[in-house]
Amino acid sequence: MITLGHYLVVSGMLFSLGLAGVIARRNIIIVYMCLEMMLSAANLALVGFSRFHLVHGLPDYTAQSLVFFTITVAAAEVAVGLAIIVALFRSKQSVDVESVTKLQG
Amino acid sequence: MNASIILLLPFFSALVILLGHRQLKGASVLISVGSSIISFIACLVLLAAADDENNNKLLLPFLDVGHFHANIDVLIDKQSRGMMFIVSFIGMLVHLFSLGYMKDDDAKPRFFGSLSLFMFSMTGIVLAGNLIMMFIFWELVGLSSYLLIGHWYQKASAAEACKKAFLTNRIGDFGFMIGILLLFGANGGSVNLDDLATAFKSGPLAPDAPGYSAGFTTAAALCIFLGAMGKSAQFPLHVWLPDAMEGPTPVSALIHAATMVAAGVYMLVRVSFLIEASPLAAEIIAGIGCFTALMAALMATQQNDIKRVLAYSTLSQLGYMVMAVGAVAMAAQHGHEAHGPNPGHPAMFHLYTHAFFKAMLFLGSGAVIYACHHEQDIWKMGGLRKHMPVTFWTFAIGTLALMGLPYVTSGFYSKEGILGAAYDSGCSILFHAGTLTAVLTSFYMMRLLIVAFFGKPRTESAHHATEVPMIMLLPLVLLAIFSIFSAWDGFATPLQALKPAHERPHTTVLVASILAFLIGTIGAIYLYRGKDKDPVNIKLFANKFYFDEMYAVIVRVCQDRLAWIVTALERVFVDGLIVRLPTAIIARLGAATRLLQGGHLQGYTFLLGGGVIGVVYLVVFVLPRLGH
Amino acid sequence: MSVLELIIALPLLAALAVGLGAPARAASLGASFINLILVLATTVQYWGKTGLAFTYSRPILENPSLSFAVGADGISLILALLTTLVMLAAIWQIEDRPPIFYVSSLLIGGGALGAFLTTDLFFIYAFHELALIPTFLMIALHGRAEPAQRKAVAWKATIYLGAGSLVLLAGLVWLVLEFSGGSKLTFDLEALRSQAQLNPLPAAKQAQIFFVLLLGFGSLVSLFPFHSWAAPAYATAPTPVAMLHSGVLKKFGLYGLIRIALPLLPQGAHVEWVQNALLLMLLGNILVMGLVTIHASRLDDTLANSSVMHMGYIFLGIAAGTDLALKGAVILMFAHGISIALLFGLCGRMRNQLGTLEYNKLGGLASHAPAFTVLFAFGTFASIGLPGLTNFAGEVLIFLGNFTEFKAGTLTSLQWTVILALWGVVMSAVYMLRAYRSIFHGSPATGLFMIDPAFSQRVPFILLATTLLVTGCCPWLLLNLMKSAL
Amino acid sequence: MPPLLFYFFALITLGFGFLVVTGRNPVTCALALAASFVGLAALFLSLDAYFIGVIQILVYAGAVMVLFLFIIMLLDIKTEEGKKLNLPAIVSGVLLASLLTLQIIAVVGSTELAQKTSENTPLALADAAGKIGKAALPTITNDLKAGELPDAKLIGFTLFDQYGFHLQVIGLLLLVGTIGVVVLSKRERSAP
Amino acid sequence: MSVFTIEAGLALLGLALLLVEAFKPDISRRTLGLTAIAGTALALVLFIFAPHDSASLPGFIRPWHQLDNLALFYKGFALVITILVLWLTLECAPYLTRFTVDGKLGEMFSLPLIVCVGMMWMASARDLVTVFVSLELVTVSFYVLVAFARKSAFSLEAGVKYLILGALSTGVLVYGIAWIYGATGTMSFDGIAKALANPATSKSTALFGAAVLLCGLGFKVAAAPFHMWVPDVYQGAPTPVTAFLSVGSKAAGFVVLTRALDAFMVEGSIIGSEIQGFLLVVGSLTVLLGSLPAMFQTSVKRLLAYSSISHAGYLLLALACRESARFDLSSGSVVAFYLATYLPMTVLGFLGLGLMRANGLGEDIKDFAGLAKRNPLLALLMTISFASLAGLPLTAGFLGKLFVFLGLADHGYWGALSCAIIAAAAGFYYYFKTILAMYTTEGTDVPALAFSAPAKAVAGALALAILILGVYPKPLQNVLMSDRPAVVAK
Repeated sequence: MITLGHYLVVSGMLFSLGLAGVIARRNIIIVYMCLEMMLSAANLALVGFSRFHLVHGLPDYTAQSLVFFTITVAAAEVAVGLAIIVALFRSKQSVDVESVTKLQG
Repeated sequence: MNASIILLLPFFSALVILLGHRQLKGASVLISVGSSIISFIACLVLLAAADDENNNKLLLPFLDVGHFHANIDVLIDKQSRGMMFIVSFIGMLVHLFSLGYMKDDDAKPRFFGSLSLFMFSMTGIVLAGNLIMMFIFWELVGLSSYLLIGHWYQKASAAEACKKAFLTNRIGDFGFMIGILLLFGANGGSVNLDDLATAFKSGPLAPDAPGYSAGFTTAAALCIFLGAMGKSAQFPLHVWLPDAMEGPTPVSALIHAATMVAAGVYMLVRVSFLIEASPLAAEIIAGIGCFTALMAALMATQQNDIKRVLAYSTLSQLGYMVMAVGAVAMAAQHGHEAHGPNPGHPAMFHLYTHAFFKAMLFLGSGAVIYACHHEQDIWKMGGLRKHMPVTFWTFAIGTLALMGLPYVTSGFYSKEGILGAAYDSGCSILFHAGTLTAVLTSFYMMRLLIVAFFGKPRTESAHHATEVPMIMLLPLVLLAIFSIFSAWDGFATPLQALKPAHERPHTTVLVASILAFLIGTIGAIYLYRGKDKDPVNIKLFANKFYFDEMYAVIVRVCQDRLAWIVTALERVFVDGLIVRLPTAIIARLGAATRLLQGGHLQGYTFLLGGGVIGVVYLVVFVLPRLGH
Repeated sequence: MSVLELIIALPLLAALAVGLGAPARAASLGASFINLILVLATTVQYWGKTGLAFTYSRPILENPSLSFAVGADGISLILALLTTLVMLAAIWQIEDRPPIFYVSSLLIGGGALGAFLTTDLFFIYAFHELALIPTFLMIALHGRAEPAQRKAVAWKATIYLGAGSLVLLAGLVWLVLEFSGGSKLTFDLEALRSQAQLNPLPAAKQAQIFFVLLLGFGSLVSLFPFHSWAAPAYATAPTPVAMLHSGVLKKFGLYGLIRIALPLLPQGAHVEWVQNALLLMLLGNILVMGLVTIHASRLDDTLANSSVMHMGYIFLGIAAGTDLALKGAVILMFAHGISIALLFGLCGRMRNQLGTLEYNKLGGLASHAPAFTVLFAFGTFASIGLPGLTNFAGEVLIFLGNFTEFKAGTLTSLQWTVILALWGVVMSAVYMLRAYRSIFHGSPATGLFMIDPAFSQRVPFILLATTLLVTGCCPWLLLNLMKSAL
Repeated sequence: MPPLLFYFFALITLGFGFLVVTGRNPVTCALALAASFVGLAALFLSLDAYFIGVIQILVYAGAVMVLFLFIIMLLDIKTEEGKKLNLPAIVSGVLLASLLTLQIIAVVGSTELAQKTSENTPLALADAAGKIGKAALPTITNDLKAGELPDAKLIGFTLFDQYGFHLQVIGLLLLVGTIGVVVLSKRERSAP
Repeated sequence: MSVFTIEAGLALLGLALLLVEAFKPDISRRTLGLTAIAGTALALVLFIFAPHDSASLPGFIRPWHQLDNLALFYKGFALVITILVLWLTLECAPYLTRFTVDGKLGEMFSLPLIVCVGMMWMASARDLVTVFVSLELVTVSFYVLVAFARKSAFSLEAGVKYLILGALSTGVLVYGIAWIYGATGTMSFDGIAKALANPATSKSTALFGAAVLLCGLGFKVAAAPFHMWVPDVYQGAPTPVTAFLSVGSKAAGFVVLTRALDAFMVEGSIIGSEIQGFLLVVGSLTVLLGSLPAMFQTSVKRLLAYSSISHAGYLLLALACRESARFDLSSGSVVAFYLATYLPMTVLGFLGLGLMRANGLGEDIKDFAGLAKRNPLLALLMTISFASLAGLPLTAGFLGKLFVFLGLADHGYWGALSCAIIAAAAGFYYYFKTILAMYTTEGTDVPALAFSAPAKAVAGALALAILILGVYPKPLQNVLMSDRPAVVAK
């Protein structure tokens, strides 16, 4: 039987996978994709919890509203983020994380 | 009232002169001499008013904390009266003598100012009614001695000598202070001489008191004695006194012969109750005095500097006095109670006779030196008898007094008193060594007299020597009179009180004294008559048993090397452990934490992710188990 | 409004005025002179009284209760007197220096006054810190060494004193927490004190707190082994700063121990492990630093190290904790402050005129500068502990105070320490006389020439020397201010 | 949802996710991400969150992915990572990911919450119709009475009934985002 | 006029300015800037006189908005810092424009208004959804602001780093929210508190959610080990933005953190002690990781960044000390007090940096050499600022630290206290290093440095505030204590 636990584990694995990508990848765009994966993993957890937290016998739609906001915010973040990445590419001709290491110490 | 004049007049004189001598110019000399004369007169008045009853009174407040009082209070009794007379009388004479002797010195005001300071401090010691006050003035005489020895500070030897004198005395004071503290503690907070005497007789420090400890009494006595050792230049703290002769001769006469160096003896007599309470301490004191007397006498036989001969002689005589203190205490322990109420003390007796003739000898030597244009080597003098007749005769009288010309001079009586005490002490070594010292004394003094005053002038300066002015002769003559008569009954009554009760001297003692005088005199005449250079040459004596060299090594090895080592250790350990090590650790830590901030995004994301995992591990898996 | 507030504010306001461009010398001298008069007048008013007087309190925070509270007893007045005297002298002796010298002197003085005259732990602590900052800055900026070296010295002092202050703060916080009583935290010393009397802590706990305070206050006072900042700092510091810090500000730590630690933790100092630790440390001050001082080859080193060494005696008084010893400690604080300020002031003049303080290059200065020599002699003999100058009275009271509880035949560790410490008196004579001998005695060294300062420049030193003489001959003047038992 | 389907979509989600993390070519990654999101959307559907599932596909797999692809094409990013793999970074990434997964599994395993299934917590649509009663729109209650979950309506109702303020904030945020994009991608005016 | 109306009005003003800037490109930045400042100032005035009770809020917002003391204090705080930042932007404009692509600063005046509104909403949030959306509003705006001067490689790099790490933290935050929601079934702080006080709630789930959520918030307040972005971003961002980040954004983070902790550590909470342990550990780590590397910095701006990390650590430690009966300033108001004192000193520091930058100087310590000679007033003001940051007595900074120490000691958290003391000692070192540099005179013959009268006035006022708060904190305490409601859900 598929329990909430299954969903949570899938969500956790997806989250971890995203984290691994964020740490391991050098292409900022791909890093950004991995970040989106992490957000989605969080969404999965939220939806999972909302389905099994019944309010009046229905899924808890406050949580689903948050998912809605998260998706929107993520979209806006992607837009701004990609703009910054484009600006970076214009100035460095690269989207490698190693191109931004001047500030340190 | 009188006591305060005697005490404070020189103080203000010193203060005014030392602080304002540039404005005062010549007047400073007058102030100083004037104050010394007035003090002497006041002292005579004090002596006249003989109220021994009301003797311990407060002069000035100093320290008053709760139950504890350490004030300037004076104890006027027989001993302080006599001592006061000596101090103010000789002090006055030395002031007068200095008027002539220091006539051409640029720094005359400083000299007289310091002299006044000395008079103040010495008066303080004499009058002191408690040990703290005595310590205060004890130190202050040290200061004035320092200033006066270093009067010609441009000379390296004088500069070193004054420093040496002060430091050596400091070592003595170290012990003195410990002694005072011990007595203070044991006597429940009072260091009044009266209280202490009572305490030792019937109070908490008496042998039958509960908790009495013989070791403690001995320790206290020896600590106090250490103070006397410094001031009275007893072995092994004697090294400063010969060097102190770097000071002007009147100073040597007053401070380093007659009064200050005798202060140690005076103080020991003041606390004789303490010494009598401890047999061991009495023996040690007598032993050290005896050793000093003999050793210094041996050294004196081979000195060529007129002042140094006198200086070693002073050392030797001081040793005598100290030995007397010890011997009397030993005798008292053996049941030889002195007779009569409040009897005199042989040490005090010798102290005052010695003060007169030794001051006289120093002043005489000062006159000689003055006449010979600051020549001090006796082998470069000779034949002065004819050029300076008055000086010669007074000097001769002084010499004979010191040698102890039987039945005539005061020195004979006092020395006999000491030998008697040594004889009574039950320790024959003391007596034998004392007699030997007496022989040596006669020997070296005669040697000095012969070489300096007899024969032919051996140098130009001796040839051209002329008699010194009147102002310098007057003190010599006065002191010469005292040198002869001061031990005679009926002369200068306040002093007579210091004499031990008159007792038929033991025949042995009498014979020994006379024989010692004769042997020494004859030996010296035999050896030195008509000689142009020293026929005897004993390196060990001439070089003062190599004490100075030994001390130099000790200072260099023990103190300077130790200081060097400790400084190095301090740098390495304290600086290293307390400063450098923590600094280095923090710096390393800081540098390490900086490495976290490498500027690489991947590193940051790793840390962030790791942080999350770490926090989760901590919060979810560790903290709940700790059972907060 | 209390006169004490005026006394505290005056130097700070003068510093502000000078900072904003007022004529530096006139303003500073004027302020410090008026301050001296004020403190003297206050002292005269206090004469014969006991306990805390001239109190006034302005709350600045409800809970924890903080207030700007002033108040003075004999101890604080004696230290205030010390501060104003040294401040006046330090400011007076400044010659041809930029205004920052005046500003920093005023700030150090004002800070010290604040620390001595306030009765709220918060402000006691705060004013001390206020006074420390100009010290560091002046050492780093106007110290007498190469820039790199003086900065290093300033850093050392900063780190030490900063760390010490933090430890101290921890100790004070601990006190506040322990003694505030149930309802609310207070920093008011009197309130804490009454609470400490009502509900004393167990001795073991007192010992712990006392030890923390000892470390904190101690490192401000260069207690061995936390002393190694002091000697270089004093040797490097500009003259007025050296005078004020070694003379006045350093006394803060001792003041704190006497005013704060001992009354609140009466048994703390006597618990065996604390006492033994303290005795060991102060013997380190006296014996180790005595030897180190003997080894010094420059006047500034000698003075700086000696100033560290002499702290040992004051700690000895605190360790004894008896009435006699504590009063002696207070007198010695006063005496040491005046005498070391005098010596540092003269040392500064010498450095200015001669350019060197190496003993083997100096000699015979007494011939040309007799007045200077006399003044220096005052300082020298005061620090040797000669009777007639104030230091003696303090030292002897401390020594005696250690022997008030005495059983014949057995010496306690305290008393053994006194005996060892007495050897330090000998050592201090050794190094001070050695210094005096090399500088003033002997034949004048070639090429080094120095004449007496003009009379107007002698005044500050005469002021200090006179103080030493007057209070040295009449120490009861100071003792009368401390009539009640400590 | 039958377990088989669940595992299938979970596999799709995670498998394509893995491809995103490991893929060399950014375009591959972007497409894999889209595929992964489709799988995720299916999981949403299996949780009765139809609206969210649809949004997921529309917004993510549609708009966002297109945006990514555009940018990748625009910047003409090749498979630049190629040979210079950062081994420590990969190792640590894998390490952290596995640790985190283990932790999550442990947490999931320790709580009864995770035992809920659609069997033991079934939706009670008819009940709900009565309970939310007047508070909701009639269409919603009607749907509920008919045994259908009016998912979109319910979300819409929640959003506009309760989260009006938040919607406005999100609107503001989107505006700021838009402006940000304009500001950040403005080209420097070339020198005349 | 309700508080919310003012906020909405301010947001509208921000939008209006954006539009004006977009459609009327030749409008002078002075006009724009002054309008923004005037608008914010007006908002501040209105805010002060607006009714301060929840009942005055419009109905639709009332469930999401609270107007307790903390919120009110923080709203005022946000308005003040916004005014200061706007003004600082104007002062720094001459050199900032060199790094923008079109030589203009339009959005630099409008975005701060929106950020300000976002922060004010954060302060009032009663539930995690509101927190999330307003936080994201602020964050996204900051993405733009940090990278604004993108012709400067530093600014752009800072933007990229902030973007990636910020997005990562958002992911963590949402994941945390999900789990907290899962454990408690609600997103409102009150509900969470109620659920956590109920022993039936699954402890491990709640712990996991709280931990992850706090990690996300920790990122915003620069708690170690989530602080790595701070030095790089602060250093790279334009100085006014840095000031905004270090004061405004951090303070907003702390307000949210306070609210979250009020819920997590509510009386009888099943996870209270664990969260406290977390705060102590993270706080200690933060003070150390802030102070120790700071000792080696050569750039003053970066140094201030580290210092701000260290200050965050003290704040976290303050949060760890819950209410003590003997100590009126409970952790919440200590945090507010600390923030209030932190504002003038940090802004003054950045203001000095900005002014030096405007005069063509760098931000390195060596650029500070001889400042006292070039401009004694500026040197004095900077000294006051650094002294206060170092926590010297008689300055505002000391009191804040003292309260933290008091709290830690009162609870017997000796380990954390030692860390705090070590950090404070290290702080002495690096602040003094800078102060010392200002007064050195060697090798500095740079001409005098001038700055405008308003700059003097503002800087002087800030310095005065530091000093006055340092010796007379009572008024501030009164403000913070006046009608603080009982602790949430007690």
